[in-house]
Amino acid sequence: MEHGAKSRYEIPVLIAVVTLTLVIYVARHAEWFGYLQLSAGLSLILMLLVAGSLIWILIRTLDGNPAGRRMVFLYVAVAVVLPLSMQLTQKIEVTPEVNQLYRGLQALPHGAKVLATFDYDPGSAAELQPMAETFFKYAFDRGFKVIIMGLWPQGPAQANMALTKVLSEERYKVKSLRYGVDYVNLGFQSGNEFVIQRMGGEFKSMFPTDYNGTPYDSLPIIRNVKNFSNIDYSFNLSAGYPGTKEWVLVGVDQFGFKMGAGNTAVQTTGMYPYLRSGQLIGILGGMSGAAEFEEITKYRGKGTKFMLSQSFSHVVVVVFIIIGNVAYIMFERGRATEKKKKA
Amino acid sequence: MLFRVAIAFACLFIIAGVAGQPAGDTALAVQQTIAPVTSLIATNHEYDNGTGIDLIWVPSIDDRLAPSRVTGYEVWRSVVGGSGSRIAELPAGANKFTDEQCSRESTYVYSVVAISVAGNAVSISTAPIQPAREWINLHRLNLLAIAFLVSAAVIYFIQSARSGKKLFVRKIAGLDAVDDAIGRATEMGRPILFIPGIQDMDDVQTIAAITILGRVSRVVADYDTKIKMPVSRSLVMTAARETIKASYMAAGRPDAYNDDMVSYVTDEQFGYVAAVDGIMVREKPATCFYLGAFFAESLILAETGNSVGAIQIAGTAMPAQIPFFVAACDFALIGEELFAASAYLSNEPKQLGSLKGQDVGKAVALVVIVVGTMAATIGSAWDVTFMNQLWSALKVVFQTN
Amino acid sequence: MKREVPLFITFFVGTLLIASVFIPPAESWGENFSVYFDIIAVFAFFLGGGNLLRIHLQKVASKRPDWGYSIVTLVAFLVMLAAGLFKLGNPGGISGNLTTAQSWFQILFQNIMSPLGSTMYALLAFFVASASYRAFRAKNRDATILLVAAFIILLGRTPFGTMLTSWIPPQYDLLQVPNLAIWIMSGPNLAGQRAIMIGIGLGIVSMSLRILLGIERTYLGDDR
Amino acid sequence: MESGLMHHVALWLAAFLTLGIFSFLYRDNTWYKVCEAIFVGISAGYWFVAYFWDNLYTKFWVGVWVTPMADRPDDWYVLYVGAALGILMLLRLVPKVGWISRWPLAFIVGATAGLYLVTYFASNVMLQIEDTVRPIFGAENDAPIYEIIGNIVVAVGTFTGLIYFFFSKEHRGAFGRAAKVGIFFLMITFGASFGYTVMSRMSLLIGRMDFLFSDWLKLIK
Repeated sequence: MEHGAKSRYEIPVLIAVVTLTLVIYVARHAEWFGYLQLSAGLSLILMLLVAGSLIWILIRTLDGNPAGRRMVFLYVAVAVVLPLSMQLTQKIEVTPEVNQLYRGLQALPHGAKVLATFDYDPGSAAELQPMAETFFKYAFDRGFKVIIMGLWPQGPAQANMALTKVLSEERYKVKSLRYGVDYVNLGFQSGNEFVIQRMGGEFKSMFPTDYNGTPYDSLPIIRNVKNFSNIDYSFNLSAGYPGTKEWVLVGVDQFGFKMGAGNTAVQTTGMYPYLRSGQLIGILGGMSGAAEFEEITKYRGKGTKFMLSQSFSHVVVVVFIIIGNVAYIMFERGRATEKKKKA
Repeated sequence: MLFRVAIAFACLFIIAGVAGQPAGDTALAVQQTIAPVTSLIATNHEYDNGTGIDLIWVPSIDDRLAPSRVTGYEVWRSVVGGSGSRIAELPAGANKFTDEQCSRESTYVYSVVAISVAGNAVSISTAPIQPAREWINLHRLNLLAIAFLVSAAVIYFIQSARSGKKLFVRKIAGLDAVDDAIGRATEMGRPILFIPGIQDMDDVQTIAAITILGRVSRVVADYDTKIKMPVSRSLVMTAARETIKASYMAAGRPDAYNDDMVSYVTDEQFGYVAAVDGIMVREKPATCFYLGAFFAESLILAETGNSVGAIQIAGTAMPAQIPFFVAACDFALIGEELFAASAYLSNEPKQLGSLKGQDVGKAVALVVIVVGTMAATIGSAWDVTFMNQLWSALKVVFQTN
Repeated sequence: MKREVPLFITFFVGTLLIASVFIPPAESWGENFSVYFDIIAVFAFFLGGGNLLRIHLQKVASKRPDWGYSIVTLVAFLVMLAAGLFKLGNPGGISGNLTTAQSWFQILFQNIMSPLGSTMYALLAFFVASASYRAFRAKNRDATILLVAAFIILLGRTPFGTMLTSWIPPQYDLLQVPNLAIWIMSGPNLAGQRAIMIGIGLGIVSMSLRILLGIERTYLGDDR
Repeated sequence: MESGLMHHVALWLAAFLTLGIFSFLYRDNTWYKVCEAIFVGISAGYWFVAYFWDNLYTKFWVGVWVTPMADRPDDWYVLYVGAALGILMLLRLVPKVGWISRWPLAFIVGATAGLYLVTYFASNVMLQIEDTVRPIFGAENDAPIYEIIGNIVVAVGTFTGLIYFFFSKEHRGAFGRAAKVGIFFLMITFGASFGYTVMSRMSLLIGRMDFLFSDWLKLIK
């Protein structure tokens, strides 16, 4: 029975979806219409509508018609997608750990050499990419020399994506920043924490060439960089192992450079001990960390924009937990009275 | 002559002028050289394979004055009868270094150079030193002793159970449900899905999962239920096949065993999950076991399993994933229970004895926590010497490295 | 022979590695083991990959349901193997770096494997919500506690939560949701984590001993 | 690669695959099955290639053949042991001597058990116990009250949590009550993890949606 339904609708639906998106795609790329932007008023109305429909679901649940899985899925999608085009702003409070990280960056002089290490892959890009972009913007505006590397194979590619994006902005185009002079990407090296260990002796031993195969010594920015002692600050973005923990235990503890980090939310909780002991200068935790970093540096970007979706989705999850529990209590109560009748 | 005097005067004026300004330090720095580090001592790095030498020194006097005029230190090493080389650069304020790249056959001499803008100062070299190797790491003696104690307790209870002593083991909820869950699958004529985590055989959780598989597949073979086991590691596939095959042999039905019960999918975490999800919605297993090392996929599996109406029994020692199994599965083994499961399921006295043995370890932990916390609190709040001694003794005993 | 040799190997290797922790000259043995393991794992992959090929070829040959998808899997597998093993399109040729951006291997990774992986990962957001709705019930005291803790953390980490309790005066600031969240993380959460960790450590000791002593041997296909 | 047509093709491919996986949320369907098949094939190939070059080539081949004798570590020949065990593993394919493949398996299991026994005992048991032993309040008595409560909570929580895990004693009487308190703490731990994970997971979805609506369709700025 289900099989028949599948074969009848699947293909037409697929074709319809593809055609519709093709039209939108072409139209948007030809700029037949502008970006979808919901004004503050419209956003509020939409939010009220969503809230109203949630109340309706609650009422239906009370009547004994709990929502199905797909309904929950739909709400999650709506809670995430709608805010992306909303023109609402919410007040973002900067937490002490983000503030500390910013202070650390602020204290650096013009032309400071900063080691940016990228230890994540596309899977965690949502949380860490906004941090990377803000970091590059800030670094280039302050005239830092940025040295990029990665302990994850995909890390340097993520760095390049963020770089391409930042450098295509008009503000940085006019600076005519040069590869090899203002920034360099050393690429990936396998060996996890042992790479950090050996970099303590000489960077060149781990990175004889940069990401593009250019010999280390022919790049002006790093010609005089022998090891960590020539680095003024290190910024690590990490999504797991190897990551911030290894950089702290092997790098900071042994070679004594200053380090700040950005982590995925799941990972952040494990980093607080290092923060308290001063081994880490500061930390950006997950999407909210990215938003706070944008807030304090005044480069409002994706982190801030995403934060609205983040808040929304949390509220939706909370509301569904409440609805689920209301239903549960009602159901239980119903059953209890039933029992009484039987007895 | 007059010209030279004029220049000298001009220089004096300039120096005096610059020195009088707040930025005078730099001008002075150009003039004065810095003091070298003192008391440089090299000692053998203890308890290693003869590869390390520890250096300690008192930083240059100019480093201890604020603002420090030392910008950093260089450590130089020369092999006796060979040339010297710089082996490390350290930031200002450093006072120790461990050289871990030594060879047992060579004798070394070290010196430390203090670096400043004005110039460098070389310390007096150390006496020649040859690293030595030790055969026993005495720093880990406490670890050895306590691990031995706990192991001895485990072995003791295994032996005493072997000799017929009766042992009590409390019920473990998830495990009591195993037989029923398999029975249910048999009645419904649907398969059982067994997921041994996504780590390889070099993870002890995977090994625990495979040992539980041994017990589960024994019941499966007896009931003649279908079992399906997609795995994400080739070695796990090999081990799981051996295990299931043995269970079928033991049940006296070797002909019913088939290699296709276990299949390799892909090493990729989410590729594997995508495939397992597919298998779940298509084959609608009646019972799912998720035992082993799980990461983010735990919830995807548990929710999909739930949507097809399977009874789910899960267990992992990954602290971050336990909550999802607790919330989304019918039964969840928490941490230690995963490792106890195969012993519990086997119902053999000697296996159960090992569980009692590990309880001895817990008892020790409990006692140390109570005594230690009390000693530490009393000791530091009222400054009782004996309590402080007890506290620090416990700290030393339980320190590891 | 078939039974005793593996048991002996297990006991011997395990004891050796335990001892190596306490003997400085043997400290690198653990590291050596990981190298062996990596090499064995490659050989084992010939079995796993072979199994993958066999299953899907069989499916195609016998035209079992959904055999078309098996063709897709086979093609994808072989294309990726060819691209990676021969380093097709790699400017450095066969000695080039595997992760070079222009190589086919990397292009396939970036444009196919990576979006698939990220999306599969993102499905979690939906499942997390449906699990919250379905399973997060205040069934009993235990479940209620779990629920309350989750609530506080969920609210405490967003601007919304900050807003919600910012009216609480500073002398009681611990009761503000974000601070409460931090307190839970460093207090009760730490205690729970610790109890779990100590238990796991002891469980591993006991299980390892059962394995080394040959009491637990089901993994060897020896069920007696 | 970034130029014109290739860029559009890559975008569409990624979008097609993304939506295919999402379609599973509605139900299992052809689109999802195609994506799943591609994913399994590509990723199995990916990992084999990665293992091949990183492990077999870099670790074994280079170590045994390419590296000049002078640069090798003293015990370079142990690499042959690894390869020998690997070949024994392959003997599974020969039915008559297939049982030999248990030897490398026994080797791996034994080594893992040995390694984990000590390392986990040190890091999970000893270190955690050591860290739990600390004063609840000090001489100065200037610690804020919630910090003292926090210290008590950590000590009591660890204690009762461990009691919950006791296997050889029935959870009855005072012991049973302590175990109940232990479960409370475990539940708070689980709740906290759950909350944090929800946060991270939502971010992932936001990232994918951003790809679909800004990078691909360019509907949102």
